[in-house]
Amino acid sequence: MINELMIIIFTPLITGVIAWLLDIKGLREGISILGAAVPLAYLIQAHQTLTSQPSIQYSIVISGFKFEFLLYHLSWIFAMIAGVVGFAAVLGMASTTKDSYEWLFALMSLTGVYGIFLADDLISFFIFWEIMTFGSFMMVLKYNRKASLKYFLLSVLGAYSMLLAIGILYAKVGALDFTTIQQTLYQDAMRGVLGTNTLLSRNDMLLIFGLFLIAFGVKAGMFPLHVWAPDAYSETNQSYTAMFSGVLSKAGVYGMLVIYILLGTRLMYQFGRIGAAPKFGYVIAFLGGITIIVGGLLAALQEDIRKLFAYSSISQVGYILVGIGVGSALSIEAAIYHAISHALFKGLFFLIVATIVLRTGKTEFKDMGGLAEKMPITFAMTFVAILSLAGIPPLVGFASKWLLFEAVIHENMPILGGMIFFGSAIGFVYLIRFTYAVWFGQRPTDLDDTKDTPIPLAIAMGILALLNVVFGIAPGLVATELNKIFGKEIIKGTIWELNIGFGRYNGLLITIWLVTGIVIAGIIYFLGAKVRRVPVTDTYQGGNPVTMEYNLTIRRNFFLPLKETLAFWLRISFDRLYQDIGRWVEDLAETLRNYIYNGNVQAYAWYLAIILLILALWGV
Amino acid sequence: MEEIEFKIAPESKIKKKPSYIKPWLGLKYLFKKPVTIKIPHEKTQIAKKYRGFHTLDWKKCVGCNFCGQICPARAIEMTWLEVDGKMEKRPHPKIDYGRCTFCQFCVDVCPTGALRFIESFILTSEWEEDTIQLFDWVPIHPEKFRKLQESYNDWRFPVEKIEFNKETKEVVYHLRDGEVFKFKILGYGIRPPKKQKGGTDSKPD
Amino acid sequence: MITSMIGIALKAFLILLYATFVGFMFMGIIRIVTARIHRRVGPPIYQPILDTIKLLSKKSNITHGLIYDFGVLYALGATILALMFIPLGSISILRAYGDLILITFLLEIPMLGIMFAAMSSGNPWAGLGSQRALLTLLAVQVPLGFAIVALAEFYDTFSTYQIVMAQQTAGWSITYLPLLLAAVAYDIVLQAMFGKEPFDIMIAPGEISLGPMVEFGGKHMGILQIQHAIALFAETLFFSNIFLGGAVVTAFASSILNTLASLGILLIKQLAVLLIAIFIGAIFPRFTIDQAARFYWKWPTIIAAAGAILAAL
Amino acid sequence: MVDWRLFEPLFEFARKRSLWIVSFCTGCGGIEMPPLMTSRYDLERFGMMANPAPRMADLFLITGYVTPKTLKRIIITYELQPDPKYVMAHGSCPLNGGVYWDSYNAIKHLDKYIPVDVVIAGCMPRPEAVMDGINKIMEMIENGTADSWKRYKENYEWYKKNQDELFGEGWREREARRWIPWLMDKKEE
Amino acid sequence: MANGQEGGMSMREQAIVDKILEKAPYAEGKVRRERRIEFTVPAERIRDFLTLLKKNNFELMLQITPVDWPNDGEIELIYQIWSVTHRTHVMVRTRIPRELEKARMPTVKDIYPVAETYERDAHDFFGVYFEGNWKMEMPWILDDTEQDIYPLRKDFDMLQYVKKKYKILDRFDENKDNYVI
Amino acid sequence: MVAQSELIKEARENGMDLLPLDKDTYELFFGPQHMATENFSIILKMDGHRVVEAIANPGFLHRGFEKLAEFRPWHTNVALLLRVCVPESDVPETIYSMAVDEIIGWEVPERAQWIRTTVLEMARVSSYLFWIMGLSFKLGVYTAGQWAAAYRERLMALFEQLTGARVYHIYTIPGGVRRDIPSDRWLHQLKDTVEYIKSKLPDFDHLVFENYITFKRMEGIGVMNKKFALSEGVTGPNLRATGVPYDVRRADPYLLYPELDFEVPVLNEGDALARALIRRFELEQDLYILEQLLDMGPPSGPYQVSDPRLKNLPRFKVPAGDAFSHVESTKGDFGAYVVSDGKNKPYRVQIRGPSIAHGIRVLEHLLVGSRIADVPVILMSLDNCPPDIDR
Repeated sequence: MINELMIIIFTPLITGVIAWLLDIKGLREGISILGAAVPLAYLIQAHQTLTSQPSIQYSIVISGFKFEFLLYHLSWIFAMIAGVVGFAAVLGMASTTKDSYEWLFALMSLTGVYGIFLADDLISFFIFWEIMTFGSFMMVLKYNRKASLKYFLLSVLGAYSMLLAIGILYAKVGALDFTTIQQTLYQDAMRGVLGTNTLLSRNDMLLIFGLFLIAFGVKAGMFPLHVWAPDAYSETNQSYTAMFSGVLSKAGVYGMLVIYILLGTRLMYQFGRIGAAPKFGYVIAFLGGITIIVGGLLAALQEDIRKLFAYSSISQVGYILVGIGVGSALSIEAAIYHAISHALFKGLFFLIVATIVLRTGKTEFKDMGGLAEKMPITFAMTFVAILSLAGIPPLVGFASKWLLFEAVIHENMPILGGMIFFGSAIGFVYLIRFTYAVWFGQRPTDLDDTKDTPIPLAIAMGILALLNVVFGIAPGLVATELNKIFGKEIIKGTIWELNIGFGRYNGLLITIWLVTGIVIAGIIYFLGAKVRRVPVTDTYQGGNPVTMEYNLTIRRNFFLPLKETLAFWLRISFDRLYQDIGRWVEDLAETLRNYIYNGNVQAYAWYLAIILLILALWGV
Repeated sequence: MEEIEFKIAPESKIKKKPSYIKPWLGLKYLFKKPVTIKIPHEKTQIAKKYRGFHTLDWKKCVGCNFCGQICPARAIEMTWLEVDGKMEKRPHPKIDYGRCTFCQFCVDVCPTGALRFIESFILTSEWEEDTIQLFDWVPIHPEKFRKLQESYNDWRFPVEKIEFNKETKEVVYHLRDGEVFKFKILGYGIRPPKKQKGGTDSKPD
Repeated sequence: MITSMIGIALKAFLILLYATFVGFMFMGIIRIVTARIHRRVGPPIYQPILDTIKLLSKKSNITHGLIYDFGVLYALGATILALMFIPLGSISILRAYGDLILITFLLEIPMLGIMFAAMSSGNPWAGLGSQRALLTLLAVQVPLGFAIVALAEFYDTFSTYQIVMAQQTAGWSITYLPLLLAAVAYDIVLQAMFGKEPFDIMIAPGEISLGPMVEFGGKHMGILQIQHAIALFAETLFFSNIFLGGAVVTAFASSILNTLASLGILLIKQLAVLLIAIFIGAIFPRFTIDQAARFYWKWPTIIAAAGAILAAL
Repeated sequence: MVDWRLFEPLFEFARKRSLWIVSFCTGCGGIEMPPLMTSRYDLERFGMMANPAPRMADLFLITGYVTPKTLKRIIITYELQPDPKYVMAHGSCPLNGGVYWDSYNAIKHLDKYIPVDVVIAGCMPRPEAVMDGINKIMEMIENGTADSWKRYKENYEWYKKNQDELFGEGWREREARRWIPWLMDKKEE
Repeated sequence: MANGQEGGMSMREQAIVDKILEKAPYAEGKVRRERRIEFTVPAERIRDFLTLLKKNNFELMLQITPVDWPNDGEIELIYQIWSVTHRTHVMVRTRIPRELEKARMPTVKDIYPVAETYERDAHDFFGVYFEGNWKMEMPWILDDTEQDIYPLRKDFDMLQYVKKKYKILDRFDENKDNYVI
Repeated sequence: MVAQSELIKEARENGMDLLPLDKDTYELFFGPQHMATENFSIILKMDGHRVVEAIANPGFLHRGFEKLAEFRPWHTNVALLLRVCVPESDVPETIYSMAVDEIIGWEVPERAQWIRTTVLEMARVSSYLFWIMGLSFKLGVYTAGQWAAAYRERLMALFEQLTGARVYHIYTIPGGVRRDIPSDRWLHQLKDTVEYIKSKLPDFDHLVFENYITFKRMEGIGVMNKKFALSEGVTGPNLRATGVPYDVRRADPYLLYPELDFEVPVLNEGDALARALIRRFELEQDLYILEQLLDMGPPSGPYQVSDPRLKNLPRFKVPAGDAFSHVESTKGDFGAYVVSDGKNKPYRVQIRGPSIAHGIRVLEHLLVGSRIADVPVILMSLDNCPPDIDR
């Protein structure tokens, strides 16, 4: 019983190491899948346990440090995301992975994620954060050095920010476990309300919040810290990206929630509210809103499948951030709901991309086309994924987006409302571009002998697709779990229905009526005359005969008009800004090195002394 | 450029100002009467001398083949005809509306005024071997045509059906008023055909 | 249980029939009124029905694959679905679930089906048309979103039916400044939803030969015509409901009379919405797609955002 | 399947009253189409409208002479149209060459290459004459005699032979490939 | 009205002709009537001459007219140029042999860019090859089946060709064969 | 681009068949079966919605007039050659007749000259109305187009009364015109029509030429400069829109134009809007010219030269010689070059349609870089007339 959490956390890592050491084709895949399946099984089992008791705890003391782990409803939900999507991704990797190296680091990062979700003190949180980052960094490094460096740099920035924030917190509060910190800060806030001196000053809070925001924002891919994501997501094993984008980015989201849990009341006291939302949350929400728009627009303009979905990931995480930022119970539930659905459909999407890349060896839109005939199973999965991401009822994407809309707009935030409206449309836009370029249209002849998906990938996609449908038709399944987090019925309704008082959504009803509508249309359709299949060259071409030598599909620059409309804004690039800063820093470092690292031992001693003095003055 | 002697319009006269409001004036005809001519119910006025179908006064025609020579479309063929067993003294133009451009130069050059035209212009037919024979005819007498035109007043071709027997070269016109008009084609060209041998191998020239 | 289900089915069928019929009449009215502005007679009002029957009775049809067929069916199915959620006087069956966001989405997703079908044909013209359609959708979304947000915040509910009921006591939405602004923006958006000039960029016959529709013929096009009719009905109905007060007549003793009266009132409101669209369509040329996007992101967005912010205050 | 013969009169009525025209002005007669379509003669009264896409069009108006280069496009466009489809030939030229009877670049007898339902005389036919032709086609649809599309199906071999004789075998591919070198390779400069 | 002004107007034209001929002694020139000038230039000097004309404000090339003279065994090329400045029309005539392999001319498209189109036209219908015009081989008006024949040449037997190509000429009378006008 | 073609070449040499050949751009066949082109085809190489390369593919309307004219008697050629320019068929008639007149040395009677001028101006008005229809259909403001086509019918009716046909008038022949003016009533009707159309011009302004969106659509689209236009042989309103005051009616006066008063519009922008506004202004000027002509009234006298040879038209011979004549049509400088060798048929007739200059190279040039939505607008603003390219 006690070891359950440890098993959940460490099984992936251990199996990963075994797989790496064994390095026997076939066996290593089996072991790795087992390594992903075991935590999932334990998590499912834990659901039973959690109904009877509020949480499962475990702590371990290693050389004086006490590592605490806690599994309660919130972390269970996140761990389940990691479990399901991780399992699917590992299944997918069974088809796409070439060597055991990848297994080690992929499973290592899974362990990291589990650790983050289950950690109950800041030290273990940080350590697993680093494990996760290291694992994913190695995965990217294997494919693209430059992308991995960018990822590494920003991760390091995030890690140091977090470390600094933890340090400050520890210095002020004197504890690292979540419970103590939470209670201390709550009391601090109460003290503030009563008018006595607070433990932390306003600037401290601002600093801690800012540092945490950077730390988690980097991982979540929040604007303007998103620049690593498109490269890192696209330059790695695409099956792994299902986990990378579906689960690892959730660590950032989870981190934002941790801010709420630990600092929420204190921050709220310090900075107050705007309307119903806390001011600090407003920052998150607005950054999230901008993330939606920037990610979405950039996704529409990409020429590479992997890049498109990378930006799409960024955009979707923006939704979650908006939900978290608004900060009402409903919106946080909506955000977690969207985190679940994002993991489901984006995991599915990256598995699809993995299939395409595996089978065609191509990643650019201009080399694709007409694959729907050649890969019907994958296309069926894509269809589900598209409908889900685009937020088409009755799939899970719509249910979560709907909740988010209502939650945000209900809090009287018109601008955020407009932003997410725009975001959902841009989802349509880039998905259809993807569909058009990859699945429809004229098929280049070099793709004529493309095979359909391999079985492990198909199973992995099947699991995710099924969940997409099930959670969409029966949104209540998720809602009941979400309600448990707050311990009260925020989202009412039955298993089929979400009822939040000022709006209702019934997945089953929509399914029934959609099917009815399609059946009516189908009747009309089948009463008509028979259809004849025609090839792509037998279409309207202004009356001219064409052959396959002509390019009849818009393969490149599909959204050129959009690009032109946005030309002014596209010139502003944070990526380039960071590069510039990087160059300046390099320049500065070069200059400094010549002066500071002058090889004089005495000088080094002086530096050390000065640093120690500064630390002492600060009161550490 | 050299100096310009002619008047050049000032730019201010040519250029216009864009407006969002003025287009709304475009709705002003919404409740006015349409300018449409409702064709099956209304008739259009056809100009007095509209260049329509040909008429031929068989008596006046001297068979000079001016019309055949001027025709830009080679639509006119001089044809030797036999009406009621009696051969016409002169060849008459047979006009092919699968060629005719209705320029009516043939009428202009006709020295005796036998070939005329009338305002009627509607000739519609199914595209089938026996029905498009309508497009190839020796024009009927102007008075007859005029009478038919006035009685029906719908600018249609006066003949409803032309039967043409390819073996015997017999032609039967079924006029719109039920009248039947028969003749026989003996041959083509300016020279009279050689004496009957079935009437098929009457090579001109 | 079973009788109630049969009742619901019957009611749904009647609504569907009514909507289809009125939608076709609307299409006819569009053509006639446009013709009158053109100073001509125009076709009979039932012409769209004839067109549809003709298209459905074509003896040979083509397909470009399963998605080509399914997209068309999906478009019609989704439109029927959307229709069911919009309050239609007092007789709508799913109006309790008629959520603003849901309906807004449902009114857009038929487009997705059409795009899917069109794109699966692989025709570059259809690709161009889809590109334009999608960007129009994107452009429209901003003012549309703000307009919806304004409504939701003003009434503090997302239920269309509740909004209609609120208007029965408090007066039409457009009598309040924030919602008037939202209505103006929404009406401009509606112009694009109807596919009328200056925003008929998606089909633009003179430019891209009907764009996405270029490959549809026969029964596919017939189904799309039905879809268009229902969508026309649904869109005007939605606008009348949320901005023009809808119609819930309770003056008569007989419920049938009440229903008929409210249908009549709704019809008049829908026609008014339609006529504005026709008028604008008749007198303005077409924008290009980038101009349309810039336009929508400028004036309608400002108007709608002002409405939304005013409503939120 | 349902027996639709009962509804056939309704279908015929709909077909007759909703003739959509392929907008392809193949010859000079195209200039009389705008007046026909617009306010003065307003063909939309009969439910007719010009349609840019052949896939949904019923009526093909061959508005005058046809050059071989156009005929290729006409055949391709005609084959795109779904059945039942109707063809109306304007004026003299498609029938017997017209004023271009001796032109090296004009088709003399259109019915050798595609089937035609109705032909109207005139060079070019007045709008009234065209309307008469359309009336005729409507009548024929009602009688069921407008069956050129059936003829084309049944005698496809014959039509194809004639087309191939005129353009040479494999003309579609050849015609399509003509432009490839000019689209692929850049100019010398 | 033309007669009244003829004297004065022709002077102006004569001045232009003199000015041009001064610089281009290889050409012959004369005034046809008011606003009509005619030059005859040997084929090999045509580029020089047109460059000269362009310099002298003859801006608009209206047409290149080939005329086939089978009796002389030559094709006459007439460059029709209009001067907006002088308001004068110039015909520059030159003659080249009409045999297919000898009917070659240097292109003038670098002098008058629009000549490219006219040269394509002349090539399609008369088989005159303009060297240096890379669009010469590009499909123009005629279809590829007629690529080897040059229909506007005088020796192109149109009726024979039409009979061969379209099989029958006359629907109503197949034995109508005296096709002479 | 070079790298791409080399790759393809390499792939082909190795027996690989990688189709389609160029994936960076796609091909769009714009016409001939398209609403915006009248049996004219442009092959567009597209990138997104921008044109990368355009190739005009004319020839769908080629009937070989220049050859056919060599087989028909002098007068009859009028019935043939007018088909070169369908929307304004009087222009080819007139230039051919003028050229033949010049070869023969005929001085056309004054009445015939008046009629010819009137007919030409009527043709210009009707052609401009037709153009307004085309432009507004392509812009999407169908209302104005419907009106323009309806008002044009009034002119068609007048043509019908004067010449006996609606479109192909076959009216102006060498030596004059074929018929006299039917009656004074016709003149009154013409006056009414001119006034009617004049009164309707503001309507077109409201809907098309003063519409905000028209400006948005046409401003800065398809810009030519003066030098380019001249070197490409562009004439007519298209040239005037670039700032060159060239109008054949003034530069090379013919018929009664020297006696008429009108203004030549010139703009310097050279874009589609400038071309449209020039045409709009010329329509007004043409109506003004017609008014002047009507005020002047047809001079009395014969409407044809009296020549005994005209009695036998099929054998009518023209002395050897050649002549070039041109008139200002709505599309530009329309010219004919006629050679006679003394027989009863022309030796060579060449028609110079203005569209051959602005419809091929200029079009190809202007389309590059334009949006697909601009293609019909540019096509219409140039007023490209395919039959006079194809002949």
